[in-house]
Amino acid sequence: MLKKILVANRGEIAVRIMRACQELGYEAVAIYSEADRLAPHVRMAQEAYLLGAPQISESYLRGDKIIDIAKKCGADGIHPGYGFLAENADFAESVIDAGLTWIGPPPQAIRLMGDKVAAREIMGKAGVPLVPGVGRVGETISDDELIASAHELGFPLLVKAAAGGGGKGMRNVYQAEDLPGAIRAARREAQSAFGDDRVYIEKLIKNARHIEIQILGDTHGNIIHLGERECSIQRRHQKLIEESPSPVVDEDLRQKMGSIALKAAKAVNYYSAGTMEFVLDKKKNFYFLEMNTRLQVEHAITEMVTGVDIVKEMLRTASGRRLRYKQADIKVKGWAMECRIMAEDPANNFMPSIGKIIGLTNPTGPGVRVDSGIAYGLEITPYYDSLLSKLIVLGDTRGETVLRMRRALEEFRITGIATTIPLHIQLMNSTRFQAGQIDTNFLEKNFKFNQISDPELMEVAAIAATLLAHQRNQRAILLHQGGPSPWRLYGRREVLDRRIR
Amino acid sequence: MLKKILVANRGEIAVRIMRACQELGYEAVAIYSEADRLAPHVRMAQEAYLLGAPQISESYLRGDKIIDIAKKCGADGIHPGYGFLAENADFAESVIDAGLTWIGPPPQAIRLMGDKVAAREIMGKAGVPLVPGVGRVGETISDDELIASAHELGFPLLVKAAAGGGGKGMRNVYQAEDLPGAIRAARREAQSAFGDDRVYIEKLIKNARHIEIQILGDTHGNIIHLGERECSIQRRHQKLIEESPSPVVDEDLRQKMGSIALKAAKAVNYYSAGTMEFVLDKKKNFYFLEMNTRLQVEHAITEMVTGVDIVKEMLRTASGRRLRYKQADIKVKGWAMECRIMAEDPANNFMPSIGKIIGLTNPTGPGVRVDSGIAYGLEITPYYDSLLSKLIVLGDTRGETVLRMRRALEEFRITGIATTIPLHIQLMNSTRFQAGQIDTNFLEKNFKFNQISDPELMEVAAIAATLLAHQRNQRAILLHQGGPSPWRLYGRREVLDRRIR
Amino acid sequence: MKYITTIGDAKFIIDVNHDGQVTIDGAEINVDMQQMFDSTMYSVLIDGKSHDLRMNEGDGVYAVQLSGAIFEVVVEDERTRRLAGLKSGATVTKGEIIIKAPMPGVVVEVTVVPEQEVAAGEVVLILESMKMQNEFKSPRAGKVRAVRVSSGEKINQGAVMVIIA
Amino acid sequence: MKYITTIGDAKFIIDVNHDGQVTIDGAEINVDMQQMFDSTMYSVLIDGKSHDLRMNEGDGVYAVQLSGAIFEVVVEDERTRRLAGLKSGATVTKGEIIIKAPMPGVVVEVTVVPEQEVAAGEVVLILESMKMQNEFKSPRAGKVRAVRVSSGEKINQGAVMVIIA
Repeated sequence: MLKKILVANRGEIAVRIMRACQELGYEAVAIYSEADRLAPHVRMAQEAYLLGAPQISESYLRGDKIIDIAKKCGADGIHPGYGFLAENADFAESVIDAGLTWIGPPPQAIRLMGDKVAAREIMGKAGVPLVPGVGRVGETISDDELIASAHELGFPLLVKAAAGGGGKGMRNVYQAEDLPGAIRAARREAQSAFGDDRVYIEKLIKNARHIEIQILGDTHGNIIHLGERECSIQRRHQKLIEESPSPVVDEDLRQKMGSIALKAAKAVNYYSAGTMEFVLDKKKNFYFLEMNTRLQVEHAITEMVTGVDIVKEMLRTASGRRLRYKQADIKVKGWAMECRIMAEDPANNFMPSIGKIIGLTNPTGPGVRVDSGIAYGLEITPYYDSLLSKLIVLGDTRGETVLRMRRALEEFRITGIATTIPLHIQLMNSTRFQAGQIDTNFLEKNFKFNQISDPELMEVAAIAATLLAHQRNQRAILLHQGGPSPWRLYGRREVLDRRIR
Repeated sequence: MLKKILVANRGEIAVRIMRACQELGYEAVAIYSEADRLAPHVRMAQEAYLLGAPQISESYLRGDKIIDIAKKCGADGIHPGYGFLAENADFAESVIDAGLTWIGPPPQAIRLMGDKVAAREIMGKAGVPLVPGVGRVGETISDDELIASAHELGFPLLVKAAAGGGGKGMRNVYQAEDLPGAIRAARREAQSAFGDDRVYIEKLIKNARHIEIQILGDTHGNIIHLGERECSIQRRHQKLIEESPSPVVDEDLRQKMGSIALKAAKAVNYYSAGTMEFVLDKKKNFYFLEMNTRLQVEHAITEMVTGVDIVKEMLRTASGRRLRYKQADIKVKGWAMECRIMAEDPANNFMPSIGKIIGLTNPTGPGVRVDSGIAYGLEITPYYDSLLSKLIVLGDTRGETVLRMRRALEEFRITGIATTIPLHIQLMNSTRFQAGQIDTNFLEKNFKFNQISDPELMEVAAIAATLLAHQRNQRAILLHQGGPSPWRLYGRREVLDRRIR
Repeated sequence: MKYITTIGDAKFIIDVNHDGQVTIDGAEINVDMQQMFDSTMYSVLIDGKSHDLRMNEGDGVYAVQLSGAIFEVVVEDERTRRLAGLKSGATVTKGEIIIKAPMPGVVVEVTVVPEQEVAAGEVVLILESMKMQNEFKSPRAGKVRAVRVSSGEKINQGAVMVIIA
Repeated sequence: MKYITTIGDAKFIIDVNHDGQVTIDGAEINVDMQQMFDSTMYSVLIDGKSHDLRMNEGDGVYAVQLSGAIFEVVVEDERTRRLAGLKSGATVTKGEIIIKAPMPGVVVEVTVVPEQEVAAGEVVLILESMKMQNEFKSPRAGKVRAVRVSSGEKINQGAVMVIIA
C-alpha cells in the first residue's frame, strides 16, 4: 500500500495529482526549482524539497536527485505527471530499481512507444491501421532519402520527429519545394527538445480530426477504454481545446476504435493510464498516430463524462490493486470540454507572456472545474511550459456545454499577464465551432482571431479608454501645480503603486 | 418565452441565477444598493440598476422600485432568489399584476405556507404527520396561554415565530422556568425580522435530524421530488452543513417521505421549486416542520446528486414549459455536501466579521463547486446576511466526499475577514461527524470548536509567529538607526503597505 | 535573539541568530518562511514539511490559523517583557472595560443600566448586524459606569457602547 | 475636455465636462466607471449596461479587453495631438528598429547577418522561451544594422537582439 507519493512535476498537473493523493489519504511530496518556491504545488504538499536552479536541466529533469529525495523522505511511490520525465523509460526503471513504486505504465511499454517509428511497426503488426509513411526503426534516414520517398507518398505530408511528442518537431508540408526546409526545422526542434534529430514522414490526411482513446489498465491484465476525446482544435500541433465525446463519433465507431486501442495496448502489455491517438478522415476511416504512455493534459474531460477518476485509478492500480471498473461499467454521460489557458498573447502571434499575476478569479458554479497551477501573486517565469490552467466544463449536451464554457470564460479573470482566454471566447462564439465542424486545420485555416467589430463593444472600449485618459490628464495637471499637499501625495502614491503592480 | 430576467437579489444566489440565465441565453438584469456597486452580481449582469441606500428597507426590499426597473428596462420576468422578497406573496402578485413573469411558486401557496400555524393546519388535513404543538391560525396567543399549554405538551419544547423562516424567532426550551424569557426573546426577534410577533409552541423532538425533501413542479400539474437533504448541522437554527443523501435515509424512507411531500405540495397546488422540511426521530418517524416556498440555499447538493439543474427548471417552467423530468428519471448518484462559508468568527462566538477581502482563492478541481457572491477586493459590509460562499462537493461515497471537502476547505483561502472555514475543517476531522452520527444538537452539544492541541501544529504556529515578531523587531531597530537609506525606505514602504491593505 | 513563545500553557524557547539559524527548545531546525502577495498568508517550510498558514497580529498577540486550527501565540523577548511589565497596571482585571462596537449595527437592547452590578459573562447589550443578533457580555464582574447607546440606535464601528468599571 | 478616440478606422468624439457629464458623438450618456482592486480591471455601467473590462495602457495606446475582444484604442486631445506632432519624426517607417527580447530565453537561431537587406515580415531571429520557439520578424523592409546575440546564447528580458535601419 502506498502512503507517501512524490509528485515529480510542477504546475497544474502536480496540483491535480496531489488532490487525488489527499483525497485517498496519502501524503504528497513536492519537488521544486528555485523559481517555484511559492507555487501552489509546493504550498499544498505535505512536504517540499528544493531541486535546484530554475532551468529544467537543473531541476525537474534531474531524475537522480528526485529519486534521492524520495528515498530520503520516505516516499514509497513516484508519479511523474506528464512531460519532464514521464516518458523516460530509464527514469521509470531507476525508480523501480530504487525500490519505489512507479505510478505509470511498464517501462518497456514506454520505451517501445517512445520511438514513433518503432511504435508504428508494432502497431502495424498488431493489425492497427497506419497512415502511409516512411521510416525505419532505429536508423537515421538522410534528408535526400526522405525527399525521394516523399514523391512516392505524395503531398501534403507531415515531417515528424521519431522521438518525443507534444507536437514538437512536426511540420506540415504542402508542396515539394518546402520539404527540405521543413525537414531541417523539424530536426532542429527535435534535437533541441529530445536530443535526437531523427525524423520520418507520413501522409497528411486532409480535413482530418484528431481523435484519441483513453486506456486504463491494472497489473492483473484487466484493461478498458474510456471512450474518445476529440482534440482537433490545435495550433502548431499543440492542442488548445478538447472535448468528449466527439461530435462525429457514434457508439459504433467508439467501440470499434476502443477495441483497436485495447488491442494495441495489449500488444505492449500495457497497464496504468495511456492514450492511443488516431486521425479520423471524412469517411470515418481512422489511422494510428502515436501512443502517449502517460497521463494526458486532457484526461479531465474523460473523467467528467465517465465519472472515473483516472488519477486515483493510477494510484490504486500502481500498488497492485484491481481496476474498479469493467468495460460494461463505462457509460459516457453528458458532454465535457476543456480550454487550455496559456500564458500566450493571442493578439501578438501567441508570444509567451511573463509577469506577476496581480488578479485572479477562477470561474466556478455548476458544471465548472478548474485544474490550475497558478495563484494570486505568482510570478510566471520563462522557464516552463505556458499552460496556466485548464478550464473544464460539463453539460448535458454539446450546446449547453459551449454556452457554459463561454459563461465560465467570461468569469475567468487573470490580470498581470496575457492569456489565451480572449481566443477561447471568440472560438465559443464561432458558428462553425458551435456546429462542431472542426478539423485539425480549423484554427489556422477557418478561424481568424480578433475580427470583432461589434459597434456596441467598440463604443464601450472607446468610452472606457477615454475616461481613463481623462482621469490621468486631470491627475497630471494637479501633480504639476506645485508643492506637495496630502491630496497630491496620495495621488502620486497611487500612480506609483499602479506602476509597480 | 423569457428573454430578459431581473434577479431581485444579491450575493451568491444572484450569481447562481445569473449563471443559469446566461447558460440559457437569457439576459440578466442586476439590481444593487449603494454598498454593492462592485459586487459580482453587478459585474456579471448584462444590465444593472441602482436601488438606493445600503439598508435593505431602502434597497432589496423595495418591491415597488424593483418592478418599476423591470418594466423600464424591458425585463419579462423576475426571479427573487431566497430571502428578501422571495416569500412575500404580495410582491409576487404585484409582479404578476405588472404583466411580468414571476419565477417562483403560486402566490397563494406562498401565502398559505408563510403562516406556519396555518401551514400546520393544512398539512394536518392533508394527512401529513405533525409535531404535537399549540397554535391557532391568525390569532395571537397570549404568553400565559402558551405557558399553560406548555405543561400539557411537556418539555423540552420549541417556541417558534408564526411568520418568516430561516431559523429566526426560534428558541429551544428545556425547563419551565426558561419559557417566559424564551417567548419574549422569540417575539422580539420575530417582530424585528418579520414585523409580526405571533409565536406558537411545538414539542422538541430529541436527537432529531433535520431532513427535507426538494420539490419541483410545472404549471401543468406535473410535480416530482428530488430526494432528501440532511441539514442537521445547525447553530442557533441556522444550517451550516447540508448533505444529500442523508446517512440514515434508505430508498424506502426516501420514497415514503417523498410521496408525503408531494401530497403536501399538491394540497396547495404547488409548482416551481420548493422544500418540505421534516424532523426525523431516532425511530425514523418523521414530522412536518414547515414548507419553504422558494429556491433554497442548499439546492445545489440536490443538483449534484440528481443531475437536475433546479434553477434552469424554475426558469423553464415559469414560462409555461413542461418539466423535463419524470419521477422515474430521478436517481440519486454519489454523495454531495455543502459547507456554508460565513463572514463570522468561530473563535469569537461567531461574531460577524466585516472588512475588505484582500486575498481570495476558491478551491477547484474534481468534484468541487463553489457558488460565491464575493470577489477579490470586495468590501464585506454589515448590511446583509453573512453568507459569503457555498462550497459544494460531490464524491462517489460519503467517505470520499468528506475527504474531498476537507481538501477543498484547506485550499479555500479568504483573507481580510474572519470566516467559518476553520470550523468546517474541524468538523470534517470529527470522528462522530465522519461516522454520520449527527443530529440538530450536534454542533452545540457534541462538538467543541478549537480544542486542537496537536503538538506539531502548535510548534509550527510558535515558529511562524516568532519569526514574524523577529522580523518586525529587526526592522524596527533599523528604522530607528538614523536617516533614510534606500534599504530603509524600502522597509518603511513595506510596513506602510501592510498597514493599509 | 531568544524568544519565549507561548500558546496557552505550552511554552517554546526559540532562538533566532544573526545568520538566520533557528533553534526550538535547543534543537536546530531548517526554516524557510515566505510572505505571500496578500500579506497575511505565509508559506512555511520546516525541515521539509510544508505549511500554508494565515497570520495576523493584534495587540501583540499573533493569531495563527493552519489546518483549521486557530492558535493565539504570544511572543516575548527581553524588550517586550519589559514593556509588558510597564503596561501591567492596565490589565483587564483592574481597569475600566470599554465595550465598543466591532462593526456598525443597530442596538437591539441594552440589558443593563448605569450603576448596575454585573457578573462576569452577563449580557449587557444586544447588537444586530448582518441580520444577526449578537450578545455582548461583561468580561468580568463589575459595575456599569456608563451606557452610551440606547435601543434602536444605529451606531458606527468603534462606537463606545457600555463602560464597566 | 474633448477627445478624439479611434479604434482602427472607427472614430468617436467624446466630451467629458467638468461635472463628469459625458457625450459620445453628441449624445449624452450616463457612465459609471470603477477601477477594481487589482487595478487593471474596471466595472463600467453605461446607461445601465454592465461591462467588465480589462484595460492596460502602453505607449499611449489603451488595450481594452471585453467579451473576448481586444481593441487598441488611441485617445487624443489637443495636448496629446501636439505631442504626437513633435514625436512624429521617430515613427516606425523611418527610424531604427530595435528588436528586443520581450522575455528571457535562449537564442535558437539568428537568420540574418549584419548589412543584409531584409523584407517586411522576414524572420530575423528565433528565440526559445517557455518551451516554445518564437520567430521575430522585421516590421518593415530595411537593412540589418547590427546583430547583438548569437545562437545558443541565453539572454535577459529587454536585451537588444537585432537592429534594423
